[in-house]
Amino acid sequence: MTDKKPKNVFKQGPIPSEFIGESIAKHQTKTSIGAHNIFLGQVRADVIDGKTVSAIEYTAYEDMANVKFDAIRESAFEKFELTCMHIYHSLGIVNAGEICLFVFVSSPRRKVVFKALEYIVEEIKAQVPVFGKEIFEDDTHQWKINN
Amino acid sequence: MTDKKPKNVFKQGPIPSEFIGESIAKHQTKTSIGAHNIFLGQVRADVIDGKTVSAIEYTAYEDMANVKFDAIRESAFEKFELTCMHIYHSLGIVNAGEICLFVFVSSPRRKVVFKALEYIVEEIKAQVPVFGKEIFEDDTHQWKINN
Amino acid sequence: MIITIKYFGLIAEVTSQEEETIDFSGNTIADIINFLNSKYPDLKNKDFQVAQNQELISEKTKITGQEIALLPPFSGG
Amino acid sequence: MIITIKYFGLIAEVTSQEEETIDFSGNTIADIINFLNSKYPDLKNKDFQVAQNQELISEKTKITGQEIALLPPFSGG
Repeated sequence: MTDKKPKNVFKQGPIPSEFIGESIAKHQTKTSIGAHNIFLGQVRADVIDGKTVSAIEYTAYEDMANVKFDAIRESAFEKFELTCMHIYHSLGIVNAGEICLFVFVSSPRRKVVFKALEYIVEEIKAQVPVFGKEIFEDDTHQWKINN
Repeated sequence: MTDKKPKNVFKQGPIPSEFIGESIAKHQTKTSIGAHNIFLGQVRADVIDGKTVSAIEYTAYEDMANVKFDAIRESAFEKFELTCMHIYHSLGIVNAGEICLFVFVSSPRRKVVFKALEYIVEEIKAQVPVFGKEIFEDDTHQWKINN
Repeated sequence: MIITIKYFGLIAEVTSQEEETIDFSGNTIADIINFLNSKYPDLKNKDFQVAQNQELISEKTKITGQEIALLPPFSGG
Repeated sequence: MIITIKYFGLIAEVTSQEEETIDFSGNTIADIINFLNSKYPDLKNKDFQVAQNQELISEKTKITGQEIALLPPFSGG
């Protein structure tokens, strides 16, 4: 762990599609990039025991999570030849159909972005203390567990 | 080959970032989707023998290309459990930093989208008769070849 | 030794709070888990990991007196 | 037999046109390539595949009298 405070990855509420479009636009000045790969996690309206998920409420051990996100970012830059990488995760309520995770990698060449993106997403799922409460339409809930 | 005319994948000029943002927004009503994966090809300002690429001009054997895109789409739906798939490719001039290829796959679960997206992009590069003319800043050119 | 303990997700539901500060005299993480299992009997059936100073640790780890967190299974993304 | 031949990319530069219609009496794709190599000597050094009726085919394939295309290496995406 270094002394520098890690970047805050969290955004309150869902990640808007306009924000994603603007992030893409900002990379058009970086003309060494040949390939972008974007992963978006979207909240599913799963039906569990006859009840439909209407939203997920995310909480996190924020300080630890940001340290972990930072470690994943540094590890990915070491493993893969990436020009840029951006990670955003929602906190609070994200309704079914809305986006809760946005991971964006860019590289001069395409082969590397596929491997890098999958690595980063799997690491996030496994390593980062974020907790999703699946809220049903009748206001009951259950705690989500990543597979 | 079926009698139905394949969908036209081509768009004149670069693919705007707003169009990508709007495509993402349109999927928020599909609440069985849990994961999106997007590939974007961006034109690089490569320096070749001291000259910088300022744009790529794309041409295609359009009828055959659309048949091939259609076959790739059907094959991907057979191989992978996908909810949606969209492919757009530019024709004409695309400047360095602008986007020339947009492939968008969505699925209930994440594992499948990584495999599906890479499969589709590699198939496009290998199977589809599209031709890129790299135009240098001094108006000379060379023909691009996929690796 | 004064220790701050943080609870998250399902674990915070069991303890009915997100954070508490206790004066504790045990040595290892196992000691603190035993103490919390007595205080919150429903904890015993729950699956969680323990972090100390924002690093996941095992039950044998010595308590350093800093921040301890009880983390249920992660479900980000 | 009346055949339409389409040229793309670098090949269209060599032939100075994107399409032509010829009256041809050969049998196979190899015959038509030989004919085009004589008409456009610079073609010999170029790398291309041939499509007939929008399917890639080998030199041994019989000409069916429909659309033939000379395709340089693909570079989409």
